[in-house]
Formats: sequence, C-alpha cells, structure tokens
Amino acid sequence: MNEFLQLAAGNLLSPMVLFFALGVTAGWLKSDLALPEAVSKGLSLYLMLAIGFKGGAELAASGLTGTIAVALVLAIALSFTLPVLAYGLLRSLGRLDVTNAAAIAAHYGSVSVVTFVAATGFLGNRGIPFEGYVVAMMALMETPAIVTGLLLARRARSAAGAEAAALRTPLFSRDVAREVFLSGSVVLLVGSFAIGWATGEKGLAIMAPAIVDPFKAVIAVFLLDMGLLVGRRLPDFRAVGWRVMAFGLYMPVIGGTIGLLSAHAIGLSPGGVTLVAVLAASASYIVVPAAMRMALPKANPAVYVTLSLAVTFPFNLIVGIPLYNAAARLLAAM
Amino acid sequence: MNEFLQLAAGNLLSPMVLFFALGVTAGWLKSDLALPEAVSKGLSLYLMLAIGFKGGAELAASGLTGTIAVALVLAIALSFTLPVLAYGLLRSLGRLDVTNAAAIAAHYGSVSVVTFVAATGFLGNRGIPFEGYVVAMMALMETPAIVTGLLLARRARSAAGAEAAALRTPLFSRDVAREVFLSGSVVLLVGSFAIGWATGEKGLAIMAPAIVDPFKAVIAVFLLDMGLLVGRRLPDFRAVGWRVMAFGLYMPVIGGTIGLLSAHAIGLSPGGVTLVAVLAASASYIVVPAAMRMALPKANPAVYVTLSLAVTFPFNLIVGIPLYNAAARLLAAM
Amino acid sequence: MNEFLQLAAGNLLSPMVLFFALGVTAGWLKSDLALPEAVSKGLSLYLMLAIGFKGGAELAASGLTGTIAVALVLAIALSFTLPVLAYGLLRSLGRLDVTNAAAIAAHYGSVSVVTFVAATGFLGNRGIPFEGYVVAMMALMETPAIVTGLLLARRARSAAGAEAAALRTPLFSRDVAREVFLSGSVVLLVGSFAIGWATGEKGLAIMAPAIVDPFKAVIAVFLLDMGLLVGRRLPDFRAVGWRVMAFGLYMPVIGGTIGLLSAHAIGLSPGGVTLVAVLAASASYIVVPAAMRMALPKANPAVYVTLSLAVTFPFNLIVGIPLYNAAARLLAAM
Amino acid sequence: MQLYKKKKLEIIVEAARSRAIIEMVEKAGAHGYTVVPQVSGKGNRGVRDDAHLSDVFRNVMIIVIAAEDIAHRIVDQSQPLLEHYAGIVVVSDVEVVRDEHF
Amino acid sequence: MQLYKKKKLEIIVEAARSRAIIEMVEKAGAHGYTVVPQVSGKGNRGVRDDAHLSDVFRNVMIIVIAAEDIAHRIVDQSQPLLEHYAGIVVVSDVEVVRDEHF
Amino acid sequence: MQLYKKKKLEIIVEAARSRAIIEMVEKAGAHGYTVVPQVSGKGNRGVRDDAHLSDVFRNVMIIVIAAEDIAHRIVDQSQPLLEHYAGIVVVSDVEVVRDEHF
Ligand SMILES: Nc1ncnc2c1ncn2[C@@H]1O[C@H](COP(=O)(O)O)[C@@H](O)[C@H]1O
Ligand SMILES: Nc1ncnc2c1ncn2[C@@H]1O[C@H](COP(=O)(O)O)[C@@H](O)[C@H]1O
Ligand SMILES: Nc1ncnc2c1ncn2[C@@H]1O[C@H](COP(=O)(O)O)[C@@H](O)[C@H]1O
Ligand code: NA
Ligand code: NA
Ligand code: NA
Repeated sequence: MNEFLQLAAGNLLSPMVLFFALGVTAGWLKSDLALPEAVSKGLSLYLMLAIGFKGGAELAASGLTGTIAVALVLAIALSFTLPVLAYGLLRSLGRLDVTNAAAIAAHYGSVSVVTFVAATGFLGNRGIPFEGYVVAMMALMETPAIVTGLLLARRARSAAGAEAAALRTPLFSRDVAREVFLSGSVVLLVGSFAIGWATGEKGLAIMAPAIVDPFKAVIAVFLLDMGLLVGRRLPDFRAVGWRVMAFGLYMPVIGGTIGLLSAHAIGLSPGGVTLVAVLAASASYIVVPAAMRMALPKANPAVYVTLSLAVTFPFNLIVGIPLYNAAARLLAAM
Repeated sequence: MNEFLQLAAGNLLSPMVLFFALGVTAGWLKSDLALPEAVSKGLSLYLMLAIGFKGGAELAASGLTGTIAVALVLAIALSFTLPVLAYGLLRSLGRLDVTNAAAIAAHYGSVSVVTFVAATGFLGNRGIPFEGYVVAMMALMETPAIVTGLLLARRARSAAGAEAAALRTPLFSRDVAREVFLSGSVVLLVGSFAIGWATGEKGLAIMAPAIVDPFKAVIAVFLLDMGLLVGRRLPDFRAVGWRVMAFGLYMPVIGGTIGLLSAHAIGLSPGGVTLVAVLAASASYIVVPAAMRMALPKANPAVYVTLSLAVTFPFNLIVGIPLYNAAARLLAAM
Repeated sequence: MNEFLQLAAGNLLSPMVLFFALGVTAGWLKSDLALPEAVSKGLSLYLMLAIGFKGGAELAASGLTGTIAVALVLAIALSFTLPVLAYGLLRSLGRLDVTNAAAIAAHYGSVSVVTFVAATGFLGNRGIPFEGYVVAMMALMETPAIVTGLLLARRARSAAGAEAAALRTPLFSRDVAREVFLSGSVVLLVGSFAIGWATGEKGLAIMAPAIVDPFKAVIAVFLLDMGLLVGRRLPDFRAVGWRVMAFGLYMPVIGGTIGLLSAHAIGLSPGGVTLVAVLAASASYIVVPAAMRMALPKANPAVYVTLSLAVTFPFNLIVGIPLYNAAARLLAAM
Repeated sequence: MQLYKKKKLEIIVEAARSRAIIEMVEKAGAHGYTVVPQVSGKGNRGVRDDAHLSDVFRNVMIIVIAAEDIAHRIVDQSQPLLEHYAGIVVVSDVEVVRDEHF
Repeated sequence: MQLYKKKKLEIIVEAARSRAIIEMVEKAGAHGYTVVPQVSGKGNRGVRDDAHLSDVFRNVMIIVIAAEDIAHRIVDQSQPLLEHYAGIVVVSDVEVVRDEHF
Repeated sequence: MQLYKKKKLEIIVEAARSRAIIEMVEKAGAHGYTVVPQVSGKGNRGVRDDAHLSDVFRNVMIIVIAAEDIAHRIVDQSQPLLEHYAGIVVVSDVEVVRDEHF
C-alpha cells in the first residue's frame, strides 16, 4: 500500500500527468489554448509509429518464442471476451439500453494507445523493463472487441423480434470493415511494428533520434492535448449519468485485474504484467468510436467518447497505472 | 562601441537573423513560401512550452529568494507603467488619436516572446549565463499593460464628455478578460513554468531531448516564419505613417534603457539585465492584438500589428539585442 | 552485378523503402491513414531546409574551387538539355501530343528532392562520402528545364501555324515566372544553402540537433507520406497508357547514365557521381507541375504527376539508387 | 451571357456519413460535387466541433449543383441515409453558364 | 418530397466577433448554425488573410438556416454587433425537408 | 430592416487559377470577395482532392456579392479565364443590408 502511494505520488508529479492536468484545467476554463488539429493528429501518428517500431525492433532482438505465441493468443482472447463482461455490467448495474451497452462494451475490449504509451513512460522513468512483444499484444487487441460489440447488438436485436432480418444482414458492412481494418492508426501501428521487426537493430539506430530520444517529451505534449479534449468534454458528463459514469471507474479495475492475473499466469515480467493490465483496463477512443458511429449509429457518441476519454482515460493515467504496477510487483513477490 | 559592432555583426551572421532575413525577402517578393498555419502555431506553442519549462526548472534549481521577489515586482511595475510613457509619446510626437494611441501603448508594455527567446539564443551562443526567473518576469509582463491601455482609453473617452457612461461600463468585458487571462499563450507559458518548477531537474531530464537540444534550431525556423509575416506586412507601412513608424524605432530604445537600468539596479547579472531590457523594449504581437481587437475595436489593427511586428520586432532582433547586451556589459563593468 | 543485388537488397530492407511500401499499400487499399496536409508540407519544407543548409555548410568547409564551378555549369547544362531528349522520346516512342510531351519533358530535366535526399540517406547508411556542393547542383537543376519545356511547346505551336502569335506572346507570363523562381521550395532550398554557406561550421552546430540527428528518420516518415500519395494515384495509371508508362521507367535509366558519365568525367567521387546520376534520373513533382499547370494548361496534370510521382519516383527509390551507386563504383574502379 | 436554372443542394452532414452521401449523389446522376472538408456546427444533435482524435464530431459540407429532377431525387434519397445521423439538406435556386455541364 | 421555405443567412465576420454573433444567433431563436472556420477575404476594411500569429486577421463564415421572422431578427441584431468590426450579412431563400427542424 | 437585392457568385476553381480570377473580380468592380481556401470536388475534369505536394489538385471557392451588372460582367469575363482549367461559376439571388457596401 505504502509502495503504491509512493508510486502514485511520483506519477502525479511527472511532467506527463502535470501537462495532462494543465490541459484539463485550460479546457475546462475554456481557454483558447489548443494544439492545431494537424499537430494533434501528427503527434498521434508519431506515437503509433514510434511505439510500433520500437516494439518490432525489440521483438527482432528477442526472437519469436512459444511464450510469445501464448501471449498473442491471450491478447486476442481478452479483446474478444472483455466486452461480454462489460456488456453484462452495463445492462445490469448500468441499466443501459442494448445498443449503447454494446457500443460501450466494444470500447473496453479494445485499448487506448496513449494510456499504454504513458505506462511505458512510467516504467521507463523507473527503469522497469518489459517484454517488447507487449506492443504486438496491443496491436492485436485493437479490433476483435468491435466484432463482439456488433454481435452483442445483433443478438439483442434478433431476440427483440427482428430476428430474421437481423441475421440476414451482414455483421460488418464494407464501410465498417474498412473503418476497422484499414483505420489509419491500426495500419500505422501494425506496419511500423513489422518494419521494426524486419529492420531490427540497424533500423532502430536510424530511427532512434526521432522516435526514442524525444519520445517521453512528446508523450507529455500529447497528454496536454488529451487534457484539453477531456476538459472540453466535462460538460458532457450530464449526458452520461452516474450509473454509467461509475462503470467508467470500476470497469478498468475489473479489466485490469483480469489482465494482471492472466499475464502473470503465462509468465510475463512485472513490467509486462503491468502493461497487459493497462491494455485490459483501458478503453479505445479513436478506432472503436469511428467504427461504432458507422455500425451502430443509434448509440450516442457523446456517451461513449466521454466515458472512455474523460472518465476511464484520466483514471488509468493517474490512479490505474501506479496501481496495476504495484499489484504486479506484489504478485511477482508472492 | 567597438564591442557593440562586433556583437551586432556576429548577431547579423547568426542562422536566426539570416533565416529571418530570408523570410522577409521571400514575403516581400510574394514568394509562395509559407509554413502551414498549423506548423506555425505549433512552433509558437513549442517556444512557449520550452521557454516556460526551462525557466521553471531553473527556478527550482536556484530556489525562490528575496531578489527574485523584487524582480517579479519590477516586471509587473514595468508592464503597468511603460504604456503611460508610450501613450504620451504617441499623443504628442506621434500625433495619434486617443484610441489608437491607447491600443498601441498596451502593446509596448507587454512583451514579444520570440524576441526574448531570440535573445536567450544570442546569450547562449556566447556562453553568457542569465537568471532562470527572468522567464517568470516575462510571464508576468504579458498582461498588466492591457489594463493600462484600457484605462488610458477610458480616461480619454470620459474626459471627452461621455464621462458617466464610460465609467459605468466595466473596464473588461467577459470576452476581453478571457482573451487576456485564458489566452492560449499565457496559459501555456505559465503552466509550463509551473510544471518545470514542480518537476525540476528530473522533469528537465525527461523533456530535454525535445525542448533543449533542438531549441535554437527551432527558433531559427520560427524566425523564418516571422520574417515571412513581416515581409508580407511591408505594404501596410503606408497605413502607419512616418511619425508612428519612428515611434516603433525610438520606443524600444527608451523602454530598453528603462529596463536596463532598473534590472541593473536590483542586481541582475549582465545576461539577466540584457533580457529585462529586451522585455521592456519589445512589443506584443499575439496576446495584446487579440485583446485590443475585442476591447478597442475602433483602433486600427493594421497599424498596431504592423508597428509591433514589422517595425519594432526586426529592430530589436537585429539592432536591439546586441545593443542592450553591450550596454549591460558596460554597466556591469562600471 | 552481385554487388548491385546486395546493394538493392540492403536498400529494400531499409526503413525508408519499407515505410514507402507501407504507404503505397495503405494508399492502394484506401486506408484512411494520412499525414495531415500541414504536417506533410511541413516535412517537405524541413527536407528543403535541412538538405540546403547542410550542403551550404559543407561548401563552406570545402571552399569554392574550379571543380565546383565546372560542376555547377554541368548541372545547368543537364537541366536545359535533358528535356530535349525526353521530348524526342515522348513524341516518337511515346506517341504523345506536343503539349503533353513538352510538359512531361520539363519534369525530367528538373529533379526530385526527395529522391536525392533518399540517395544521401542510402550513401550515409553505407558510409560513402559525397561532395557537399552536389546540393548546389540540385538547386540549379530545379528550374532551367521549365524554360526548355516551354520553348519546346512554343516551337511546336508556331510550327503548327499559329507562328506569329505564338512568338509574340512572352514565353513566361508573370504568374509562371513567379511560380518558377519564387516557388517556396526553390526559395527555401537556395536560401538555406546560402545561410549554411554563410554561417558554416558554427551555424551547423546550432542547427544540427534538428537537421542532422533526426534527418534520416524524418526521411522515412516523409516516404511513408509519399507512398500514400503514390498508392492513391495507382488508379490514374489508366490515364497514362503503357507507352508513356514505359517512358517513366526507361527515361531515368537514360538520364541517370548521362548524369553518371558526365559527373565521372569532371572528376566527382563515387558518392557524388551517384547523386548526380540520381538528379539526372529523377523527375520533379512539386515545382514543375505547378509551373506547367499555369503555363501549359492544356497538358493533363493527371498524366504528368502520375508519371513522375507514381512511376519514376518509386523506380528510382527502389531500383535506381542502388543501380546508379553500383555503376558509380564500377566506373571508379575502372 | 445566357444563364440556365439549376438547383443547389447544401448537405451538412457528419463526416462518418459523407462517403455514403457522395456515392448516392453520384448514382443519382449529379455530374459533380464539392466538399468543404471541415465545418463545425450545432443542430438538433448538439454541438459538433472536435475533430482532434477521430472524425466522430466532424461535419462536412457537400455542395451539389444539378438539374431540378436530379436534385429532387437526391433530396429524397438523402432522407433514409440521414436517419440516426447528424445532417441537414438545404435546397436553393441558382443559375449557371453551361447547361450541359451539370 | 414536400419542401418548406426558410431563409439562409451567411455572416462573414472577423474571428474576434464570432462568439458574440453565435450567442446572438442562438438567443434570437435559431435552432442551429454551421461555421466554416477559416476564410480569407477583402472588403471595405481591407484584406483579411493572415491567421498565423493571432486571429486578428482571420474571418469565419457562419451559416444559419431559419424561419423568416427569426432570420430578420438576426439581421437586425447583427448590425450593432458589426459596428467597428469587419463583417457582412447576406440573406437568401432556401427550402428544406423538415419544417420543424429549423 | 430594408434589404437590397444583389447577386451572389460562387466560383469553384483550381488553385492555380485563383489569383487570375480574383484580379479579374476586382477589376470588374466588385467591392469585396471571400475565399474558402481548400475544397475538394469532382466535376468534368475528374476528382480534385489532393493538396499534399503541390496545389495542382486543390480547389478554392471564391464568393462574391455584387450588384447585378457587375456580377454579369464577372460571369462573362470568367469564361475565357476558365478555358482549360477546372472551374464552375454559380449565380444566385441574395439580399443585403447595406446597399452601398457592395
Ligand atoms: N438551422 C441550422 N442552420 C445551419 N446549420 C445547421 C442548422 N441545423 C443544423 N445545422 C448543421 O447541420 C449539422 C447537423 O444538424 P443536426 O442533425 O440537426 O444535428 C449541425 O451540426 C450543423 O452543422
Ligand atoms: N462584396 C463581397 N463579396 C464577398 N465577400 C465580401 C464582400 N465584402 C466583404 N466580404 C467579406 O466580408 C469580410 C468583411 O468585410 P468588410 O467589413 O467590408 O471589410 C471581408 O473580409 C470579406 O471576407
Ligand atoms: N455539379 C457540381 N456541383 C458542385 N460542384 C461542382 C459540380 N461540378 C463541378 N464542381 C466543382 O468544380 C470543380 C471544377 O469542375 P470541372 O471544371 O467540371 O472539373 C470540381 O472539382 C468541383 O469542385
Ligand atoms: Na481494454
Ligand atoms: Na515591452
Ligand atoms: Na532529372
């Protein structure tokens, strides 16, 4: 416990979290501080490219082993199944309608790249190593959750009587499939991972001055921007309601615990366990919202974006990351 | 004198000044060379963040002392009072109407962050140290001048007969207050300063690869962009008139001298004295124009933007910085 | 031959070429991966500034000699004359109409800065030195080809009967002249070269953290963007036709050979010879298209942009650079 | 110069739906369209003004000049496409120079 | 499909004034508005085309579809707001599908 | 408030031609214009949607409010300027508050 408080305090006083807080404050006070949209999108692409490339390069260094294959299967399994749990909670405790519950559930099976990146920064600052292939796990967790979300929505619709019609329409329209598999973030993350893998150490030497040295500082700036977005979304809390809001706080803990235990079970290091917990705990706010807007237009985007971006994201950033890390160390020490 | 010429020549042949000159030339020849607006705004935010963070980190290293408190009070006092002097000169020598005189005066009590940053680059290239808290002085000088400018405008209006009405309306509308205190540049500068202060050396180590190493090169690129803006404004010189133009050249020298002497009086190092002179000599072209456009819409923006951006800014960059530095050394040697 | 295959394979597995391939694939699959336009333009300006400045600084180090003067004259001569050859080929083998042939020819006398920059990366990765002034050669080759292209178009028009009128109108309208000589890329490249030259080693020390260290990584990212553009242009291949398409593949080899031999003849090092070959082989896709759109509006931009960007550029990047380098070494070894 | 009467449609719609609308516009027989890529706004579905992370809160404006019958077909077919999505369709009278162009 | 007559307002105004105009538009009873965030231009107050450093020389275009009475109210109330600021108001006739939406 | 009838021109044209069009608009006597700097589109000359490297595939939209005679002069003079270039001209009726402004 003591250790967790220390970790949490250290985390709170990191430039990353403080820039995030600055952003939230400025956004909330309606300051006109804003990164230009192009810069914001550019930074987001930078993070995908950098984290992907480094993960690939590290995988090239470590080689592909049996453990890794198991880890990748675990990632896919988590992404497919977590939405079922989330959906159940949203329907029962959250008292949400079918469509919104399915849409939100999909977000929590997927991941937040920035939370992951912030967690690697957290580990890096403390000199805690982690398995490079966790990045590959992240890439694999981006999209399966979307399938589960759509299946949940369809099952509910068909149970509600429109059965025949619902089952006849394909689960994925062409547009949704494109949004999911050809989403810029997914393509860049996976592609950079592959290139990092293919070019290995040599490639990393070329890319390092841009993607390694300034990496943590760029995260800090990006978190400023995320803070601004969160701060500007605070008025939308009204649209969310406290039952769903609470879900945004307890779901990451539940998901994080599942991630933690399963990653520990398959033998990852404390650093790796922390990161898998973060993946399971975090919710997508780029890829999944875009897919849901297309596939489940009746679901309210103000709810699912606000929940994943303005509730779960700050929770993980400020409380979750040190919490999961403390738990991972405890687990390792047992 | 000799030393000044040498400094001036060295300054003229620095990449910073040469890129500025390239920009002015290209802008004047109507080349289509232009940084995308998003990049331009991004660079400007970068400078705020970097200079603020570094200043805060240096203050954390040096600690908050009595001298520093005095320096901060001096900064506020300069910003409040310099506009009165400027207003007097603009009304008498400049023969300008009340509203335009008040609007311009506010600009000269505030500061130009880029001029300041260029001056730190100038000092850095010559290995001249300066007090980190000068950045805090800069932050404090951004806005008081606006209050003075508005007071001057109102006093004139009330003297002109509309007394009662003028005094009844509040000095600051809600919009103007927001423009002033929640301006993106002010919030980012002050916020980064606070974060740099809170995270100190550790924080600086994280941010350095982005905000220290490439800092001077980024200034050079930013000055290219400033040059383009200045070059494109040259045709607006006609709108300004020679009496006001002259003000744009002698006012920085007067303000700079006041800054120089007062900073020397409170015991700053030659580097610090140079920077305070630059602060007093420079004129705002981001925060104050935006506030004036809201609060004094009758004042002509083509005049005040052209004057601070296309006359005083280049003067300080090319002649002022080495001049103030030579004077600061002289003063220190006396 | 063996050596070429090795070079080619090494080139294929470089982050640069792989990121380009990722971009082509994503663009072709219509992924929504896209660098924001501002970022894309910003990177392009960055490359101009960095390559120009470094070239200038290297020229300052080496000094201006007789050999250099000869090299600069060669550059201008190549740019003026290559379009005549290209025009002949396009008219005869390509069976193209006069206007389109003239427009395309102008592109092949000019250069592709990104191809050049990729070639410097290729050499850098292999530790092969090259003459800094080759950058000046590049700058000089940007525009003469445009004059030749316009002369060819006019000669054809006057031959076609409209003689008198054609000869009376000036070759360059004011707009075209501005597009050519005040084009942002030309001004930034030449200006940065001059500044690098003027500030030399000292200037380079200031700029290096931004323009040297991350340079190769930035090229890789830029090539991702180029790949996206190429991938999105693939459907335009239909507009081009196989005869003209073939031209896009054999013309670089012809031009490259001429560049190779002439650079070898005036005594450049194998690195320098490689780069001159690349200059002669590559085709402009920024400056010349803009000029042609103004001066020869009847020519089809879908053809000339697709040809230089989606055919010749990838050919040079993937096959051309290692090929010209292998040839340059062979030549040197003879 | 002789001018010809046409209809102008301005379709302001969330970015997620723009591809579907444009496909429909082309199938309906319009000879062209213009897209203003980024507009913000407020309507019955609340404020839409935040294009930073995804396109979920971005609007685009699609402008179509077309003959009256085609314009009406587009108006009709736009309605089902806009169900559940933020979007409005505005029709007005315009004149153009080249009749056959549109 | 039945179409309903409305008015379209296009207000081109300097960015510094857009917040005030939008607040007025909403108070006047319009159900929505659309903003084209960055346009440049020239008018009686000279060229306005430079958004690099501050918004002092940036224009925005605000589009409002509204019933005739509301539109006229907005036109009236815009005049004092535009005094001393660069800005124009343009009114035209349009038709929309959903009467109650506007 | 009294409104005055004017014409609105919307000229959608490739960026390479915008300078020439704007010069013509000013010479024809218009008191102002507004430019939407970046629009994409499709017309008789194919898709125009790619502003990354050069402006060759970028469109702009130029809006001009002017009295009827000036508007017609601009329409006439735009035709030769648009030969060989992608571009359309659309005319409509609008009303404005200040007659003398336009
Ligand atoms: N009355 C209106 N005037 C102008 N634009 C509107 C109006 N109503 C809606 N819009 C635009 O259309 C978008 C979708 O509207 P809605 O479907 O009503 O949310 C809004 O985000 C606005 O950009
Ligand atoms: N006649 C016009 N046609 C189109 N836009 C105009 C016209 N007059 C003014 N504008 C636009 O309205 C802004 C403000 O106009 P003004 O108040 O006349 O300076 C200008 O910067 C233009 O963007
Ligand atoms: N029917 C149309 N409706 C709206 N915009 C059009 C239409 N036709 C052409 N445009 C626009 O005008 C540009 C030039 O048209 P064009 O000269 O036909 O290629 C296109 O790229 C579109 O942006
Ligand atoms: Na998750
Ligand atoms: Na000052
Ligand atoms: Na060439």
